[in-house]
Amino acid sequence: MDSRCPITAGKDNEGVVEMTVNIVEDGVAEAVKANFPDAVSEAKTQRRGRVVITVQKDRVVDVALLLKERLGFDYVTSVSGVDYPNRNEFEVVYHIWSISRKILIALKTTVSKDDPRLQSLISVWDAVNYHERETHEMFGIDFIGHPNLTRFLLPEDWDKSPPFRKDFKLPTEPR
Amino acid sequence: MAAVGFLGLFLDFLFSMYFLELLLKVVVFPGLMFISLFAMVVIWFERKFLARIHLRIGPLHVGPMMGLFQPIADFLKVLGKEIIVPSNAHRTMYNLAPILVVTISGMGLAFIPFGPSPSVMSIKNWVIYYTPFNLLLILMFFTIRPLIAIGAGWASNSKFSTIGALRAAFQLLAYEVPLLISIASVIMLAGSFDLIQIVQSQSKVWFIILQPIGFLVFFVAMMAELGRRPFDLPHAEQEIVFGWPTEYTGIQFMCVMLAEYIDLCVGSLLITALFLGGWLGPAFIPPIAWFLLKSLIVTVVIIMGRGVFPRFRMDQLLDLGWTVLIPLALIQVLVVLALAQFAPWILPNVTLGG
Amino acid sequence: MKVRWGPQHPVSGQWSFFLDVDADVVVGMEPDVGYTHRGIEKVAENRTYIQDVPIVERACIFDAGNFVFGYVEAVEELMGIEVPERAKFIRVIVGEMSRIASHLYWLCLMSIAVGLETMLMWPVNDRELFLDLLEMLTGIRLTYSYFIPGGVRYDLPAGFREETERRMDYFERRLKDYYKMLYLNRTFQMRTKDVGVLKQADAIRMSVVGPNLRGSGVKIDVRKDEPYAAYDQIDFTVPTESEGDTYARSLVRFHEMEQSIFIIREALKKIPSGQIRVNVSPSVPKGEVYSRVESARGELGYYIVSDGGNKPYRLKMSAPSFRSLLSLPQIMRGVPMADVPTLYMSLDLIPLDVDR
Amino acid sequence: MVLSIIRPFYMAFAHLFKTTFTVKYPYEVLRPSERYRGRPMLNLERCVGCGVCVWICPNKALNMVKVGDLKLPQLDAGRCMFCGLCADFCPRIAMVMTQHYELAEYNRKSLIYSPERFSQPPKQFDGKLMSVKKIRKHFGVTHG
Repeated sequence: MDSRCPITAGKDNEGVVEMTVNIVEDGVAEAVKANFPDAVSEAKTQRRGRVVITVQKDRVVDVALLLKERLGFDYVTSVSGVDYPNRNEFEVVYHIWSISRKILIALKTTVSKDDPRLQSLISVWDAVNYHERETHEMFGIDFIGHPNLTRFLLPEDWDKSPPFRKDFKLPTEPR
Repeated sequence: MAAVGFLGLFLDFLFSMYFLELLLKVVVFPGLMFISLFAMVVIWFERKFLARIHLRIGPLHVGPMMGLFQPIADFLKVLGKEIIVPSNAHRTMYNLAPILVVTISGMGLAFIPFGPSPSVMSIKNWVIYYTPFNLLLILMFFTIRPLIAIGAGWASNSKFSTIGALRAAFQLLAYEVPLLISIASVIMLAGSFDLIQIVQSQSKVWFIILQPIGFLVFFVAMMAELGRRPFDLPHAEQEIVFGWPTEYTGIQFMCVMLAEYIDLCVGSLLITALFLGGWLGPAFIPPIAWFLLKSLIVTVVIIMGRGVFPRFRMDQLLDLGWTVLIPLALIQVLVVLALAQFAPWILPNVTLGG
Repeated sequence: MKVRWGPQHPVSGQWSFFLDVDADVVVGMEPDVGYTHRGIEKVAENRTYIQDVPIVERACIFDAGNFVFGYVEAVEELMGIEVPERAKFIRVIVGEMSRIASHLYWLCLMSIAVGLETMLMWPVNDRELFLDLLEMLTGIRLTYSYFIPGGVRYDLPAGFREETERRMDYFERRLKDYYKMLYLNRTFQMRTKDVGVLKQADAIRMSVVGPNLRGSGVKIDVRKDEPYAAYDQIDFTVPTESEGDTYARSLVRFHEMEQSIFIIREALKKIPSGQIRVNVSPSVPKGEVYSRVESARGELGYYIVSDGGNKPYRLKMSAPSFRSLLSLPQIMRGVPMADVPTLYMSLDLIPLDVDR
Repeated sequence: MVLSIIRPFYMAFAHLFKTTFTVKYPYEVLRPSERYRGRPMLNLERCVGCGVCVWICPNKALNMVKVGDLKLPQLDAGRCMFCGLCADFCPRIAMVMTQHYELAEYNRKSLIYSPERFSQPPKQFDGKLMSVKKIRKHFGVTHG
């Protein structure tokens, strides 16, 4: 099952090893790109064991299904939102680990701030449940299809804007 | 004239040796003062002993002997607490339960004979009230307690109290059965319900040697009856806060705790009387001292369970009771019957089948 | 009957559960978290990289060493700098000591959940051994602020190696005592075996982390999968158990403590001399990084986006307890109420870590 | 099975006579290690009032106040988390971390260390062991 290239990293010829060792990572990126040529805007290998894929938001579920069913990415590690007020959009990043391939893939997508809605990936990975709830709370992104998108970490009477957005300023002198 | 006659009788009674002795017994020795002292010493000892097992020191500052008076300090502190009755609680039942539980636990003490003593009365034993059926009465007071627990748990109008009350009912009722069966073999050997008779019949050999299985069953069942770890499910702090007395505060809580330690006292005295030869022993210390010494050792072993075992779960507890203890107790009864049939010379006084 | 378990309950911690109880059986459970939500991710965005070091470790002070470990690894990867070898080994030592201290704390909580107070006190006492060592090395007992981007703050003090060896020998004897007192205790086995079974497929589906996952037979350990610091130079084993019940999870943690002792010994043996720190610039190049470390509770991920300034643009902490939390309602369905504290403690969930 | 019931009893008995871990804290003082980071202390003679400590403090526990013609840092011990960054970053080594950890006060205002108070060295620990009797004599209390 272990498809990793058996070359181990050495100290003196790091450059050479770097080129040969990333075959699997490149292969994953290529596979995603080949299956969804129009939806995947970027697929690259960041470093050893890290692949970054940027997908259009309406095709996220399809790409996720491909990743899970065909490429063996089965272990959710993190879901994070990033606020870009200059571009007026949120970036949602799913970090998925593959137990068999030992690769971490970052599945990125962007949603507009005016219409922060995104198809939930809970149908693909069950484990994104609480992560998506947290992201919903902290950024105000609606995950369509999530069964329980209710208040989680914030207090019940929280009426200010979602706190992890950049326009939410921390009080300078918290008491 | 009737009143004067009655008053005369009453005054006669008041100044009779009988009354003075009764007063002495109720207030001093097996009664109030003794039980308070016992509770104090046992609480102190439990805390120090467990602390040593835990590699701690335990209470340190109050009184001599590294904090002997700590229970008194705790008592005074608890005395100053406000009594809180939860809203929607059944006030009468709620307030009655702590008084009842401490009274009923204390009643059992009235029937335990504490060994022979010079007495003005016909009964040559130190006992508050003598009756030949004292063992049955003590067990009766043991059996009443789950009713109070259910009442108090229900009256508290708290979920944890209710769960604790039901647990108490389950446990105490389930462990009555092995308790009684293991007593049955003792009674068969002694031929009497009278604790004095039972102790006297152990003058040659203690019953723990004649019936070790019965002793084991009685000991475990008694631990469960007393609600000591590993059988402290009715109070299980980590699961249901404090069981049925969860909502009690102040002096009411103190009553519940005191009742627990009175029960511990009665239980260890019973174990000593039934299996460990009661007040029998070499004559260099008085019989009453023997009785107390033995029961203190029993108390230590009971307390030690707290430092050694995790708590059982309810299904495991009932499993142990019904599938292990009851068959063992029945086996013990059969063994006693067989001994009486085939080797009657072992037994102290053969009352079985002539 | 609906029972609210916490936040004022002897073993609930700073959160509460909504338990749906049918007679004595739990039929549903919903965690209510957020009592200690401090918004550490947001606070970190408003501090510089060096100021974030004391902030991120307060997400979980029982395991502060590993929490900072992940953060500094991430920042160093963003900066593209290589830490001196000696600093790597010192980091491994601190991380493993922190792991042992955290596991000992868990052992207390686990034994108090099953109702054995003796095993509450012994590990608390023996935890002092490691807290004292860490104080000797880092200057603080719990929140060390010892790792900084570029290395560690102080070198090993004089006599540290001998003191560590002495305490390790003692602690190994104590571990045997623990095994006899708790793990071989009949009642503990009755309470934990076949309770709260988390099957292998379920564990991966729920993406639980760390010892909980390894107790279900999945051999994932970041220290082996993606060796960071000096873990690739130390040949340790990753303990796994296949049953997936509470006892298996407890056993995994016990064996991890043994492995941690081994790792500390090896690291002290192999530690080279040299620098402990390289100088770094306060600002960090533009980019993003996802760094993973194996904390005591499992895999901990830091996702840091940098816009080229001296503060992180976004810092996401993927905390281990938060990820294991998802499996708690699953394994709590259909168990008697007496097992609720046992199951909660068996996953080693810390509310501070869940909320961040 | 019998062994698994009896062994814990044996273990408990074996621990009965071991030495305890307890430290009777207010009477027995444990010396912190040499590197221990307690309350920071300012060396008034070396401080030039550059403000680096205020800039680096993650919790804003330090702020500059005017003393005479100089601006000097003032500590709010209620906000300090003893990370020691101020001492590390101080260019003239005017800020040092002391081993003083008994910082409890009765109100919030006493937690604020003005530059003068900030610069006073804490009292030294003697670390002596006192018996309980001596404690009573010394403190005049029966309950610790």
